[in-house]
Amino acid sequence: MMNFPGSGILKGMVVTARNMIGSYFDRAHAKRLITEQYPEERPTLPEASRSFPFLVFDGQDPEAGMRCVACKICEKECPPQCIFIEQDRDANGKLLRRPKIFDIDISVCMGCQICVESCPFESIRMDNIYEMSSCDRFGSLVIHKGQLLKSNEYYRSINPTEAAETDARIEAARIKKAAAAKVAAEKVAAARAAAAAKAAAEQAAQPPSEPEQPAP
Amino acid sequence: MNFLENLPLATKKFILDLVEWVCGWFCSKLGIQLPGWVMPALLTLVSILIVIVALIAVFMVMFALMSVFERKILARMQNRYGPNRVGFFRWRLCGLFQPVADGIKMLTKEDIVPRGADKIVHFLAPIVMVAPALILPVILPYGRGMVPIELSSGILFFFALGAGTELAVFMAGWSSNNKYSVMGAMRAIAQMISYELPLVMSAVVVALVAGTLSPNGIVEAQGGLSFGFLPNWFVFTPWGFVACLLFYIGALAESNRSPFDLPEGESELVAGHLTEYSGFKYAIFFMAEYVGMFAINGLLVTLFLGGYQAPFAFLDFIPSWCWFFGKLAFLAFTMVWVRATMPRFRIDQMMQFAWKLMLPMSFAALISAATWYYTGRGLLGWALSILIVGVPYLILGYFCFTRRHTADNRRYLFSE
Amino acid sequence: MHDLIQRLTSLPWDQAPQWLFLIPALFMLLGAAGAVMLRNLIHCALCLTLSFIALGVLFIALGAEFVGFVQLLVYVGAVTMLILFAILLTPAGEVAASNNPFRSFQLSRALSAVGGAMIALLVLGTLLASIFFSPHARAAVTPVTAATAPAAAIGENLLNHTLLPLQGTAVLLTAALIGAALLAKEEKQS
Amino acid sequence: MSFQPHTFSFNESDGAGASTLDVSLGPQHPSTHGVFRMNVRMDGETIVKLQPVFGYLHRNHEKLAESHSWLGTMPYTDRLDYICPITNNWAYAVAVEKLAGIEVPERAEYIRVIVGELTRLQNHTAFLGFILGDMGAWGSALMYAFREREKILDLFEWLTGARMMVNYMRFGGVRCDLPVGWLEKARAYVETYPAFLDEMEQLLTGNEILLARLQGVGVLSGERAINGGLSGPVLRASGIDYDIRKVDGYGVYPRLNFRIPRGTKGDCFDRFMLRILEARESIKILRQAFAQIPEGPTLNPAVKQRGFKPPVGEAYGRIEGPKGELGFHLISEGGEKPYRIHIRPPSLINLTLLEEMCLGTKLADVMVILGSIDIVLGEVDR
Repeated sequence: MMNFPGSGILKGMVVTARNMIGSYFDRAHAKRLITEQYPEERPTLPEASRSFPFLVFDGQDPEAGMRCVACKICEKECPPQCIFIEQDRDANGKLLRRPKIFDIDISVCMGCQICVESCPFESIRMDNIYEMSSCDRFGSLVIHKGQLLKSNEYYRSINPTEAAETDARIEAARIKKAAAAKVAAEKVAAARAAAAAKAAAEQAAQPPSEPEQPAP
Repeated sequence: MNFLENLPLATKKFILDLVEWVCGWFCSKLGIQLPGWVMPALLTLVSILIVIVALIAVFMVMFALMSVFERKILARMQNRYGPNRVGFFRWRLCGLFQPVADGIKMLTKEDIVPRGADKIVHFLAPIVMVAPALILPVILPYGRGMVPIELSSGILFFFALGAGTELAVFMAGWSSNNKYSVMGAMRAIAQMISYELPLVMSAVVVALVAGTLSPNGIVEAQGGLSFGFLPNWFVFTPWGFVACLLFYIGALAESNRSPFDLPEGESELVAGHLTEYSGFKYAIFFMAEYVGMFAINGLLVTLFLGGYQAPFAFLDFIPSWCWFFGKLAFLAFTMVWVRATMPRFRIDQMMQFAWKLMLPMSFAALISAATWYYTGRGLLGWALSILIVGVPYLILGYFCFTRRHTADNRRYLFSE
Repeated sequence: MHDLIQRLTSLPWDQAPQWLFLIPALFMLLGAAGAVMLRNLIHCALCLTLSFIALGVLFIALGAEFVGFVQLLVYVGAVTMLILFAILLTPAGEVAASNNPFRSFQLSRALSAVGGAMIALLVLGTLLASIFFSPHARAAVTPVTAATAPAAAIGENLLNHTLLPLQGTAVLLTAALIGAALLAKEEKQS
Repeated sequence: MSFQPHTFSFNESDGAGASTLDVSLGPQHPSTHGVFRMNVRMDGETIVKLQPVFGYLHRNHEKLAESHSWLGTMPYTDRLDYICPITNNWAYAVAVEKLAGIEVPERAEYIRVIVGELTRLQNHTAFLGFILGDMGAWGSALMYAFREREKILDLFEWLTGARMMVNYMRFGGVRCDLPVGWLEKARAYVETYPAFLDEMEQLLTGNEILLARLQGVGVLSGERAINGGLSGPVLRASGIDYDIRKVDGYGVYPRLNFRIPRGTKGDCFDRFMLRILEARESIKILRQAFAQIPEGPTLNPAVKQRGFKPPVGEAYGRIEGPKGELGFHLISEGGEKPYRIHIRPPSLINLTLLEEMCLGTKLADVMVILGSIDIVLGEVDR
C-alpha cells in the first residue's frame, strides 16, 4: 500500500517508537523490559540452575553426616580437573572412608555437573549461588571442604524436586539395605537356629549328658 | 505571562544596571571623573560577557542533559532502562547525574598522545573543533528580541564558521598517525563537503522567499497564518517541507550522526578520527559535536519551524524562548529516534545520496519556492510547487535508488 | 592609585579598535611565513589556513561582513580542503625522485632564491602600483560598513552589472570540473 | 618456522602499487565477532586483497578430547559455538551414537528436535541483531534480538540448568526429562515468536538503507559455494538445496513436515532473508514436535555414560547446525578416551570464501559480508 521511496525507513521508525512507548507500559517485565535491576531485583532461579558444586551432609554435624567417602571418582571424571581430594587417615595411619581435603577450584570449574552425575553416593550436588566474586585471585577462589559442605536441608531448599528424588533414592537404598541386612540377619539366625535344632536333635538322639544347654 | 517572556532580557538589563550603579558608586567614592566613553564601553563589554556566559552555560547544560537523555531514550527504544544509577548520594534521580560522573571520569583519564603523532596538531584539533561550535549559536534568535549578535548575513556566518569543523576533523585524523584516523578524516571531509551543498542550497531557498539572510528577519517572515489555519512556517509549504527535510538530513550528516556516522563508524573504523583521542580531548570533541548539533538544529528551527513563534496566536502565553527550545528539543529527539532505527550508509551510497538525490532535490525546491512565491502563495502556487518537488522526488527515488532494490521481487524457493 | 586610574583612563582608548587590526594582521603574516618556511607540507597548508582565517577576520573587522564570511566559507571550507586533499593524494616519494635540471645543489639554490625574490618584488610592485594608481586611493577613505555593502547590494551588482562575466566564470568552472572528472575517469580505466 | 602474528603482512611485491593502504582489521576490532583478524589491502576504500588470519581463540578442543573421557568431552562441545551449544552437543552425541550403534528413545529424539530448533531460532535471531550491528545500526535490532534470545535462554536454564553451557545431550538420549510445565511454557513462547519476526521484518526488511547495504553485496555463486565446501544458510542462499535434516534425515526430522528455503542471488540480502525464513520454518517444526512428543524414557538405560567405551572403529556424525553442517569425526580404539576427534565447524569452512566475496567491495561491506556468514570464533579456532 504505502510504498514510496523512504517508506521502509518510516515503518522502521514506527517500530522503534512503538517499542519506546511500550517499554513504559511494560510493568511485569514480561514482554519488553526484561532487564533485571540486579542488586534490588534478584532473579528467581529455576530449580535446575547450576553454578558450582557443593557437598551434601545429612543431619546437623557436617563432618559426621558427610556423605562423601573420598572415592575420588569425581576427581577422576572432572573434565577440567578442578577437584582435589585427599583421603583421611586415623591415628594409626589407616585410610578412612572420608576426605581429609576436598578442594574445588572454582576459577577452573566449568559447572558441567559431570561430578554430580558420576557420584555414586549422592554426595556432590550443584549449587546455584552466583555471587562468588572476590578480590583474591588465588586464595578465595579455591573452595575448601568447610565451605563446600552444605546441609541436605539447603539442598532441599534450592532444588526440591531433585532433592526429593535423591532422598527417596537414599531412603530406598537404606530400606533395601536394612531389608537386606534383616534378611541376612534372619538367614544367620535361621542357620543358627537350624544348627541349634540339629544339635538338639543330635543331643536328643544321644543320651542327655548335659541337659541344661542354653538356647542360642 | 509577560514576566516569563521578558525574564532573560530583564535579567540582562538588571545586571547591566547593577554594574553601572556599582561603577558610579565607586567613582563617586574615589572622586574620579571618568571620560564619557568609558561607561558605554564597559557596559558593552559586560553585556557581551553576559551573552557569552549565558550561551555557554545554556549549551553546556543542554549538552549534559542531551548526553543523558539520548542514552535513556535510545535505551527505551531498545527496551532497556538506560543510565539510572548515578545520583546524589542516596537519591538516584533516574540517573540524571550521569553527565557529572562522565565528566569526572573523562577529566581524570589519562590523556594519551601516540608516539608517532604530530603533537601540536593533535593538541590543536580539539580546540579548532570546539571554538566554531561555541561561536555558532550566537546568531540564532532565541526569543523575541533575543539575538545575541544581530548579523545581517547571519546565515552565511553560520556556514562560514561551520567550515572550521572540517578542518578540525582533518587535523585530528591526520595528526593521530593512525590509518583508521586518516580514513575517518577523509570520509568526514568528503561527507561534510558533499552535504554542505544541499544544506546551503536549502537555506538559500528560505533566503529567497524571506528576502533576507538575517535569522531574525527570516523568523519574522514566518509569522501569521496562511489559509486561516496553517501557521506561516516554511515547513508547512511544499517547497519548505522538502527543503526542511533536506536540511535535516544535511544536519544529520554535518553533525556526524547516524545514519551518517561514517567518519566514526565504529564497526568499520573503530572510532575514525577520534581513535587516538582519550580523556578530556575526546570529551571536547564529543561536546563540540553536540553543541554543533544543537546549533544546526537551532538554525533549522529558525529557517523552517518558525523560530520562536508559537504556531497559533492563542498559544502566545508560552514564552517565545520556550517555543524555540521546545522545537529544538523535539528535533534532538528525532535525531535520537533516527539513530535508534537506521543502519549506516556505505561511503559510496552516502555520496550518491548527496549528489544524486539531495542536490537535485534542493534545486527542485529552489524552483518550487520561486514558483510558489511568484504565483502569489495561493492554491495555484501550492499545486505547482507540489508538482515541481514531487515529480523529481518520485523519479529520482524510484529510478535511481529503489528500483534496483525493491523492484526485482526477490523470490525464495522452498523445497519440501 | 588615583593618579594611575586617571592616567589610564585619559589614554586614547577610543582609538583602540583601529589598532586591533594588528592582531589578525600579525596572525596573517605568521601564517604566511609558516606556509612558506615549514618543512611539513600539511603544516604549511594549515599555516596557510591560518592566514586565510586572519584575512577573513580582517575583512569582518573592516566592516565587510559579507566578503569576510565568503572568504571563510570558500577559502577555509573549500580551498584548504582542496589543498589538503591534493597533498594527501600525492604520493610522497615522487618529488624527491624528479629529475632536477640543475645538477648542482648550490646553483639551484641560488637560482631559486633569485627567482623567488624577483617574483616577490614583481607581485609587491604590482600591488603597490595598483593601490597608488587606482582612483579609489585618491578618494577619501570611507570605511565600508554593513550599511554601505550589504549582501543585497553585492547580489544586485553581481546579477545586474556583471552578469556576463559571472556567467562566463561559471561556464569556465563547469568546464574545468567536467574536464577534471573526465581526466580522473581516464586514469582509472587505464 | 615461527609464526609471528604481529609482523605478519602482505608481500610488498604483490600489491597494486603505492596508492594502496594495508590495514589490519583486528584482532581487536569492534566488528570482527571476536578475536579475528583480516589483513586488508585497500585502494581507496575498495578491497583489493584480503587475508583472514585466525587462531587467536585456539583452545585445543580436538587435542583436549584425547585426554578426556567420552563423556568428559561433552561439556567442551558447548564451548565451540557458544551461541548455540545444544546443537554442538547434539552433533557429538549423534557421532558417538553412530560409532557405538546406540538407539535413542523416541521422546529423547523429540526433545532434541525441540531444543535444537529453539537453538536455531535464537541463533538466527541473534544473527539479525549482529548483522545490523555490523551495519552500524545503534543496537536496536540487536537489543530486540537479545530480548527474545533471553527468553529462549530462560527456557534452556529451566531445562538444563545453564543458559549457555548446557551440557545436555547424552549418548542415547538427553540428560534429564522436561520439567513439569516446560512444554506448555515453551509452546506459549513459540506462539509469540511469529509476531516478533514480523516486527523485525517491519523494522528491517523494508529499510532502504539496509536494502542498499545488503543487496548485491558479497555475491557467491552456487557453484563456488559447493566448491568451497560451504554449508548451511550461506550455501542455501546461493540457491543450493542442501540441508542435512533432509539429506540424512537424522532424529525424527523425517516425520516432521517442513520446507527448506533457498535464495536466488546468493548475496548478503539472501543470506539475511534466509535466516528469517528458516526461523519461520523452525516455528513450524516446533509446533509439530510439541504436538507429537510422546511419553517415555529420555535416556537409553543400556548405555553406561561414565566409563563409556565404544567399540573400535571410526564414525562421522553430522547434523544441520544453525550455521551449517556441524560434524564430528571420531576414532575409537575401544578405550575410555577417544583416540582422535576431528570437528568440522561450519563457521570455519564458510569463512574460507571470505576473500572471494569481499574483493572489489568497500571496506564497510567486508563487515557486512563477515556478519552475513555468521561465524563464531570459538568454533572457527576451536
